[in-house]
Amino acid sequence: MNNTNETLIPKVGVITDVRIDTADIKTFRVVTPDGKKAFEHMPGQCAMLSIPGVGEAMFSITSSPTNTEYMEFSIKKCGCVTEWLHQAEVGQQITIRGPYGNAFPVDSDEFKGKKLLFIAGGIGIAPLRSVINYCRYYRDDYKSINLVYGSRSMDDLVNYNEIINEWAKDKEMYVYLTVDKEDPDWVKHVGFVPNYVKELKYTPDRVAIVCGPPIMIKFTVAALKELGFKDTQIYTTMELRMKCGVGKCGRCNIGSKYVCKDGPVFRYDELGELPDEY
Amino acid sequence: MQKITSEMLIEKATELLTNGTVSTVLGWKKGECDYDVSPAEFKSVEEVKNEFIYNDFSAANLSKYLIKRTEKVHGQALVFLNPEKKILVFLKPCDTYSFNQLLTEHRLDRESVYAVGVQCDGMIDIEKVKKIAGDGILSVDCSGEDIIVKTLYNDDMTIAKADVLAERCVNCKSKKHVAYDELLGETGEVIDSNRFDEVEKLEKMTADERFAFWQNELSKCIRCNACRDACPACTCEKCVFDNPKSGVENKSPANSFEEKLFHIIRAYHVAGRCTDCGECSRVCPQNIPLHLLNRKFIKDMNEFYGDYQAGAEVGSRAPLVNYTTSDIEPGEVFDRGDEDA
Amino acid sequence: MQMNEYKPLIVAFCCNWCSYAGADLAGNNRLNYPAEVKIIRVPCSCRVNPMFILRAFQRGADGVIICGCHPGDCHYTSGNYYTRRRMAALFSMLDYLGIEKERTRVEWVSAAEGAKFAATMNDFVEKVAALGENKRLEDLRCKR
Amino acid sequence: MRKISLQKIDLMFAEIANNMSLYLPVDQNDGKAAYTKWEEGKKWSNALNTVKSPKDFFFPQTEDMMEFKVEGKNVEVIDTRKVSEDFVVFGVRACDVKAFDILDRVFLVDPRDSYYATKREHGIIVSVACTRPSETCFCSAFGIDPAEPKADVSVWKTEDELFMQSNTEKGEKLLKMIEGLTEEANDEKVKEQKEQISKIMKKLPLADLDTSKFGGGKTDDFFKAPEWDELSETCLGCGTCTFVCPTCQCYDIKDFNTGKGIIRYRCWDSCMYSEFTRMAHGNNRNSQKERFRQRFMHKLVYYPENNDGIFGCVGCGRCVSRCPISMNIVKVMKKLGGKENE
Repeated sequence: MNNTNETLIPKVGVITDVRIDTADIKTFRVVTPDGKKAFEHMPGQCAMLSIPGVGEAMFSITSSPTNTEYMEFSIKKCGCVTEWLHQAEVGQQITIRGPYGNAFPVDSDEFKGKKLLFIAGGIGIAPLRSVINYCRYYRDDYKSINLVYGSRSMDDLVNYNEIINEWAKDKEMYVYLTVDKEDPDWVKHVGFVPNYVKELKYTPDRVAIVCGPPIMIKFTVAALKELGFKDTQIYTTMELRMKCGVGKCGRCNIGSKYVCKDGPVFRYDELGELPDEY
Repeated sequence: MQKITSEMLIEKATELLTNGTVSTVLGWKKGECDYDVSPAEFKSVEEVKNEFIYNDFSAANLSKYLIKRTEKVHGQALVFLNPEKKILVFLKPCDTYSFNQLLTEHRLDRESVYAVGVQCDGMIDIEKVKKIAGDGILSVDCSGEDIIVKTLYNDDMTIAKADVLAERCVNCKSKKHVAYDELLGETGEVIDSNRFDEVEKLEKMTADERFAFWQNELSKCIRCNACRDACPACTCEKCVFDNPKSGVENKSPANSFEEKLFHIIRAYHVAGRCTDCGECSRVCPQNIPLHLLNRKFIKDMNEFYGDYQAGAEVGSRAPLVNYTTSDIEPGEVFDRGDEDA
Repeated sequence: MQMNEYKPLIVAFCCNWCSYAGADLAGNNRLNYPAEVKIIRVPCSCRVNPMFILRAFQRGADGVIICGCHPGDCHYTSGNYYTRRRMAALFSMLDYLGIEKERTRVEWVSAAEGAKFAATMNDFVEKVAALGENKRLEDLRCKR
Repeated sequence: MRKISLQKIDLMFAEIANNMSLYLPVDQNDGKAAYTKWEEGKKWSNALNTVKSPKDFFFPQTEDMMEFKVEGKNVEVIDTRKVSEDFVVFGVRACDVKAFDILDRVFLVDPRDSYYATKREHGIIVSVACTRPSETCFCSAFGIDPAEPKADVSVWKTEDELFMQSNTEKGEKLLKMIEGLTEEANDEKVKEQKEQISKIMKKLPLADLDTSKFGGGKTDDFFKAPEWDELSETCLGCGTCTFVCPTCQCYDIKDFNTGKGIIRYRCWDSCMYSEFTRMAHGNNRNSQKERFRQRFMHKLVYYPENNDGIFGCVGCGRCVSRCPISMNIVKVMKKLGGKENE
């Protein structure tokens, strides 16, 4: 029956590079055994990675679709699958299937021609990196890009080199970093992301894309609203437990919407219509 | 013997709620029809008056719900939630054994419970009623000696209660309440029941016959976990079958090995602690005679280590957490009775 | 041997203090016992959870034997007394489910009883071999 | 319409079984019916319905999906899927037939689930009208007519005869197969039976169950209702209701290490289980109340919202008769729906 497609049957992927970002976050580069990208995706979409015998889990694709060579996943160590991945070496084969879910509306008028404000906390930068690099690639389609990124400490900032050496040097791209606690080696801003957003006094003439721990999202959205942002200007991306990735296994729903199929990207007004169960 | 009615329990619950002895009542609630009775918590006199019921279908063992009132915080010592809020619980004789067993295992705070023992004349198995009266049951009147059943398709039918008693009640081991603060109706005696007859019958079969019997029964299992979840002795904070790190976490009876593994281990985990309340068999949607597994353990331990009834006394030491220097050797357990070679 | 090539797979849980040393002694004395016996060392025979035994059968064992110190000689004073009760209950239950009783056994083997260890294993393997493959507690997925 | 004398029914079963596997409800030793493969001597049960629903045929409780070979750092994926053979499920009730439609709307929408699809394509369903619906039945509340079961072949059983009507090509094929045993019939007796059934349906105690309060877009009406506390208070969190339910379709995907390779299989899962939604860093449905609510909200609100107003319940009554604590969708609907009337 190999002629019928089955999305639940994955492809083999090879880890070709492991980059240590922080003490508990690594970024994995994955290609197919013949060295190609496993599939094409749009920024914000996810993929199911699995280690046979250990388990399968959904991860957002960190690399931009404009990267034609490989896909990257920034993964924080927190459960069975991620712990196993963190032990993996270059050359290790895993399985991969996808892409799943919707994407940020990067090619629609919701984003195009707009000023973009990315706000991330901790590992929340992972899905946003895909969007940011996509927008940097098609730079002329968008107006200014701002990034407010915070984490617990300077050692917990993910993807620091790319942020400092590439993004911060871009024209009309402004990067604001912050950490929760003071550190003698840290000369930039100290404080929580939501407060920093307020301090930066962003005018609501932009689109905000927020991702991070649930509590950070909650307070950041409140801060944005204080600044005059409307629900329709705020986007976020969600994560819940998933097994199938295609809206059939029945567990990642928030009300009638499945995060794997109708999400993971939600505009805040869409989310507001859903019950508070995430 | 006086017949216990809903009214008597309602009156008692009302009294204790009104005078402030308790703030909640654990009892049974009316449903869509006579046999549709759910365990429930009642928080007001009004609720009790409108919805409380005690009849021959008030089968659920309410001790199970007292466990919810304790919690292990991060594997630390047991914390009793809301100890100041006393709860009234109605217990049938077999439920009182479970109650005691939970006290033995420190899963209950005795002080926060007001236990009222209720006389029990045996519970009815609606499946047995359906077997006799047929489908489409409209009402089951069990207020008299015999029960009167009205159905959609047949004339009213009078059935002797003995014919439709639940299996566990046919083989009732005790009408005695072993724990209570107060009693409604009478308490009875420990009964010299025939509850091990079925086990003995199986023991007398050949190994092949026994294997065929259990293979057939256990293959019906749909692994819904109702037997585990209803069991008042299953009180683990995290069941081994729910724990991904146990290596046996599983939700499906993938094959006959998994079925046996689950049922052996389930019964084994409560061996020596099982009071034989019969909830596992009652709740099984596939009618697997699970009590025959539990009773085998009870019977064996009685024979190996002397009679022991879990829950008969608070603080008694279960056979599997005890020993003597002259215990039977595992190899000797087979050589009893007239077994096959 | 006239029997076919069938060789049973035996899992032996041996307590660290007595039976494992007994197995060692058997080896040192060059006493023969079948290579199909796979020894798993446990700190005490009471470490053996009933689940271990069932899992051994699932994974393809044809017989499971537990060896510990003689009653009264437990390194931890009373561990093997508990083993004795637990296994009595479990073996009786397995028998009740129709599993051949010859497939499970408990033996007390001290560190000095190398000969007993070898003899026990020889006897156990022979008994299990006579029964043939474990069919009643098998997991077909593991036999493919 | 064709008919056959009930005396010849075993001949008919034999004829079908000659050509393909035939499954039908057969009484077990505990008196309950279960779908069983027909062979000489098996008798079609008179029971109203089976304890387990026939969803098992298309969406088995456990099903191997693929295998992996792992060697060192290398992984190989082995597609073990097979095309299903033709088979017949005989004696399915109208409620369960409708349940297949509900499952189809999950498994056959893009991306199609090929495991389910192949079995669905090759399964021929013969449904039978219910002459004696029970007190636990409430299919009519969901617009199902037990006298008019619409599967590949519809069947009506009278005292001494079986009337058959094909509704699809697959059904036509099946009737052709047994044409030699059946004869042409008019539908007079069937009409008579339909009338009788409709009279009985009106007398059922749950016949007046009102669904009008529920449906898509009603999340806000019910999600925060205080009644959920009371309804879920004594729920044991077992999976009985989900596993006997003909429409519950949630599943889990798990790996089993055989020692020689990995089998990835899927199995039924239940939203009532505490680890259903548990992730490494938390659980968004932590209490039994939330899990309980999810099950009923899914059937009564979320499913209709995504599926043109069709409810995710068919009123078969299995949960009503099987729940260990007698809590069920009927009580939930009456409690929540009733409150709206005030």
